[in-house]
Amino acid sequence: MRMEGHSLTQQPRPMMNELTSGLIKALKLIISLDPELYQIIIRSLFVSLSAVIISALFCFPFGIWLGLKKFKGKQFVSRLLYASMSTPSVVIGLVILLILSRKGPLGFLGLLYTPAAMVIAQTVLVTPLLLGLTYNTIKQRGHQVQNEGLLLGADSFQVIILIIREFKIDFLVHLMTGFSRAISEVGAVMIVGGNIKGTTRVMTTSIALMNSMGEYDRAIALGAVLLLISLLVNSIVYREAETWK
Amino acid sequence: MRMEGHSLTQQPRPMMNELTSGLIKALKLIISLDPELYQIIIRSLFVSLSAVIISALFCFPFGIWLGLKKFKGKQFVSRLLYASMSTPSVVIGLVILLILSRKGPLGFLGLLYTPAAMVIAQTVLVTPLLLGLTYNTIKQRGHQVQNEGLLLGADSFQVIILIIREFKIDFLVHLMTGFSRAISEVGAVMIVGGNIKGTTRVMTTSIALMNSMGEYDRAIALGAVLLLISLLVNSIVYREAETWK
Amino acid sequence: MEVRIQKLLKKYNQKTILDILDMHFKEGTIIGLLGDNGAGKSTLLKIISGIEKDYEGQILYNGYPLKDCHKQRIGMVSQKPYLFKRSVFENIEYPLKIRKIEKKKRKEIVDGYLREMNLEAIKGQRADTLSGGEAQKVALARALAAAPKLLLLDETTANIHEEAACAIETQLKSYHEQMGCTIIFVTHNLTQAERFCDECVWIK
Amino acid sequence: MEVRIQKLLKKYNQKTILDILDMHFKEGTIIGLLGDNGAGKSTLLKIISGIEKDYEGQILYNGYPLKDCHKQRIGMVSQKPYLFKRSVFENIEYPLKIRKIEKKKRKEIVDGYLREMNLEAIKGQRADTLSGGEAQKVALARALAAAPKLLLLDETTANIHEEAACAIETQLKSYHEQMGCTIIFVTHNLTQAERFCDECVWIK
Amino acid sequence: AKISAKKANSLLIGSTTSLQDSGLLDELLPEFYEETGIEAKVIAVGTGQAMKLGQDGDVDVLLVHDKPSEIAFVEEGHGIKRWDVMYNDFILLGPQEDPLHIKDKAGTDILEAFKLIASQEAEFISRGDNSGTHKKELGIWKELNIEPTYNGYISAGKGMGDVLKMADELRAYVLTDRATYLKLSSKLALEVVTEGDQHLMNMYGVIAINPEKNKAINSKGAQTFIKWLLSPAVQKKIGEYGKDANGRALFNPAAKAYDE
Ligand SMILES: Nc1ncnc2c1ncn2[C@@H]1O[C@H](COP(=O)(O)OP(=O)(O)OP(=O)(O)O)[C@@H](O)[C@H]1O
Ligand SMILES: Nc1ncnc2c1ncn2[C@@H]1O[C@H](COP(=O)(O)OP(=O)(O)OP(=O)(O)O)[C@@H](O)[C@H]1O
Ligand SMILES: [Mg+2]
Ligand SMILES: [Mg+2]
Repeated sequence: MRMEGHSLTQQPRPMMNELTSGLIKALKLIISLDPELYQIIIRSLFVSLSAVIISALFCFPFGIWLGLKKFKGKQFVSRLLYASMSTPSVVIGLVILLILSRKGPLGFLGLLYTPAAMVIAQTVLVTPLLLGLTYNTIKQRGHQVQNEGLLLGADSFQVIILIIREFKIDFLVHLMTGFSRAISEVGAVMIVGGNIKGTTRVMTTSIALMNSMGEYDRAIALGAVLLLISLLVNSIVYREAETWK
Repeated sequence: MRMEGHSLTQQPRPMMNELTSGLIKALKLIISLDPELYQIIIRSLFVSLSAVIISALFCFPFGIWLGLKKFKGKQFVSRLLYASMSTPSVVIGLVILLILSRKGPLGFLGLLYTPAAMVIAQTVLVTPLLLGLTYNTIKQRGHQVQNEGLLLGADSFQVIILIIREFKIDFLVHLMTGFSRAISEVGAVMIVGGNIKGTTRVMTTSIALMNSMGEYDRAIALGAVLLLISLLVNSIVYREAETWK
Repeated sequence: MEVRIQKLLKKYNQKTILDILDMHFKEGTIIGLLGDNGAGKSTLLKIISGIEKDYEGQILYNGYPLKDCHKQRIGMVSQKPYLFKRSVFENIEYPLKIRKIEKKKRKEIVDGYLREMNLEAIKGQRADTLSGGEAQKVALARALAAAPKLLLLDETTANIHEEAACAIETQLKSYHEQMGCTIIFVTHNLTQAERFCDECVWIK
Repeated sequence: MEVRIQKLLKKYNQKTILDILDMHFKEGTIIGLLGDNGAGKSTLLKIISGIEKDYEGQILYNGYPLKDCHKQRIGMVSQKPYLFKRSVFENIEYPLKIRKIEKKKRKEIVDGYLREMNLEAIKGQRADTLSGGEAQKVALARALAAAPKLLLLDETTANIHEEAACAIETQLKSYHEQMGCTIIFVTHNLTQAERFCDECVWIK
Repeated sequence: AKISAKKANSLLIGSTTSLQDSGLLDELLPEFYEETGIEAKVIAVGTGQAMKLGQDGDVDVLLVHDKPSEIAFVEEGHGIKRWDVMYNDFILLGPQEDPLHIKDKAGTDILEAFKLIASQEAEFISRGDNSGTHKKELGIWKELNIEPTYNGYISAGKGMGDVLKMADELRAYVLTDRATYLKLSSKLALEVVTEGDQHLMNMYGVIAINPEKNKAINSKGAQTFIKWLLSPAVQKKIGEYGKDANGRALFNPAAKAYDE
């Protein structure tokens, strides 16, 4: 007991230490212009944005189609879809690892432990999420727009474009939700990317590494940087969206 | 070359091996009635459902309020909200760890490495997500319902109840999105729970452990079980929702 | 309830929609509110009802600015009424429910309106599947169920069949006599306005 | 375009809404469609327009079942028209745009409708902020812009001021003469139906 | 041709998280690149997964620390040959107050220390993840013929750093490798209670993966790496690593000369 009281006075509130020193480090990191940090940030953004965009290219049209279409078992499909949102990123990472492994069916491509593998894994990760959210929006509110489009003579493709434009705010929120899921996850990229310094290390894998090395303040600093980046991406995306025609 | 052809016939497609043996193991696991497995499943469900429910109790009313309220800087708040969805679970885990740590401000509660700590961390994790999704729904479509409620004489509390009922499908989808995020994440629970066998081990931390031990098939098996559980929860929740009055 | 509008100025992005120096709706009258499309009739009703708060000037209810006790006695059927995603019965029941009226009594009142408005056949139907005219009738019944002293009706009979509209007018008249309430009635149908209203106001 | 309805049966959960043995809308006529609230007028228009497909029986257009080429020539203003979240101008422009008409020509056509319907003052306004009557006018202009040979109008002048409604009738008449198109016109206003339509059909 | 040239110049090393956490490889590998032009990339995972990656041929060389399973790995034909690289030692840590007085009673006898822990049912945190450290711990229990199933025995399925943090929080005893402890010691209120027992040797070995597994394996690069790692100059650097920052070296060189 005595010992513990002693150590308390010696190191007053280590948490506050860690948090504040983390934030100070975050500032220093940003202005340090450390090339490795910038590489990591750019790689993170590249991987997650690519994954979300690729996923959206598939999910938006397909989610719209699914939401508008009437077919037997639609309810079951939707439940399956919502359930598959819960696939842990570790499992996705693992399955992609097995597929891309040198002995796996796509091993000849030599993609394992490259950013491409990370993009693939994250694409798979965010797809159920994007699809589920899109599907829900359209199932509930898409029919009206579809009908109006059809009445005015639009074909299937034009209806999809019309719906994307009418629900652009929702779609943007879905996009940002997917992006947030991708950029914040660590399980899948860690497994298929391998957290290789200079090649596949991204922000979350760095954070995980720093954490396991006990460098809590640096981990928090990088977390703060990630939040900042995310805020920036959000702002840019919404500003762009407002000027959409 | 010859050797490789040989080894190919000897071990045909290790990935297929792993995947199929994973699925077979999943079946065996479920019917094995292994008490440890069931404990882990129940603990996972308990932690993630508690977190989502606690978060929803706060997020739904507050998100509705935020969506309806007009104030300066609302746009900035919304961007901040969407950005904070990106906080990596590792960082959240770390911050909660520092707070609950023996020397931290709430250390005297002795919550670290208990399921309670995991619930706290996941609550913090899903809150931005739930809040962001709720906010977006209400900002876009809530005013009409609010106005109608006010015109019919509802007070603020009754308006919130009315809105929750009118948008129950959306809110359910948000709830399931939050749940999927919670039950599939591993970073935060691993750090604050410690993956202690018999106390704080949940499905995702088990999966991560099996993965790090190279037991891919067991990891995939548990992943499949998780998906199944998630499908079950979805079905129950939606069935309940349909009978709501 | 008596309503007085003083120096009301309402703009949407610079464009002045309403500019009313003084307007007075006497207690217990039925006022027809007429005007071109886009004249600002709906906007005026929203302002009087209290759901639109962004304007300059003053509205007095029985001589006082809007208070909670007034709000409880104002009923409105807006131009595009929003019906809750529940049955027709539950829609009409809602204002009674939040006023904590007991269940038996609620059923009695709602059944009365269903009969009067000829909605009995669809009382269990979900309100978001109704036809245009049916929806307007339900919205009207719901507003009346709250027993308002000031009733704001925004083209409420526009999609209702002529005979049915006449029947609704008769019902409104009898409600009006019974409650001594003020009714502001927006319509584009001059014949109806002449037939139904005590006085007419044209705006812009 | 000529439309023939044969043995049409439409139900919503067991309840029969429409049961029409044979009905014929001749090419180039203006038909008034009348009936009680909930009679199924809107449902019938949706079926004819092709957006409601869940029914029994057959609809023939110029003697053939619905084909893509027909769809392009059918225009409809539904009872609750949905306007796109864009400017009034862009709303009316939309059917021209998807028909790949060039920009200058589009502007000409749209400006023509804006003038005719007296919508020039609000052409830049976002369509989801319009008043009820303005919205109906825009929806009508948008439907006309596609130059349909079969025009289905579901209570399109219900929220439009009397004088303006008369003006619109005149415009429709001239469009009708010019195109030789068929117009099916749902209304609850008997005077209007007598004045405007060549023949009237009552349903149920 | 370009692709194969590129392949020849990159090498995948399967290693363990504890080695990555020590920072040694980050220091050595840039020099390896400068000297040989081969870009070595480290995949740091759990020991079990590292072995699995080796088995599947997804890495070119293994650098791990679980001698028995490494030997089995080579015997099963997955690897060509196993080389000792370096060693440090495992140590038993306990809270500063050392409630069982292990430091006095069993300061250099790990068997005695474990016996004490088990008989007093003291809080003990096990890695529980089949890592090299965990296997070492299990080996000691086995030698004692004890099944540690009492309440205070916590099986934590996490990496070394995290487990040390846990032991610190829970005031528990824990077995760790010295490198991780030295790295984190400034943040921990844990002290060494047992060290220097011959049971506690922690030997790191390097294995080139059998190139017959698949075409993509960079066998030549693996051999170059092993040769370089075992060279006297590099061995000397290993022996000096961490002296400045931690006051003592994290590893001791252990290589015999490389022969074909
Ligand atoms: N949010 C808005 N932004 C800009 N202009 C608006 C907005 N809301 C309404 N307006 C304009 O205000 C004017 C008045 O609208 P209001 O709905 O009060 O008209 P109204 O008299 O009810 O017309 P109607 O008879 O067609 O229903 C219209 O010209 C409309 O376009
Ligand atoms: N999805 C649905 N489920 C059940 N009943 C429906 C559904 N849609 C419409 N109905 C019913 O079908 C009937 C016909 O509706 P419709 O909209 O065609 O009427 P209408 O003749 O246009 O009436 P109004 O003049 O009021 O617009 C109504 O009684 C309506 O309640
Ligand atoms: Mg109006
Ligand atoms: Mg209708």
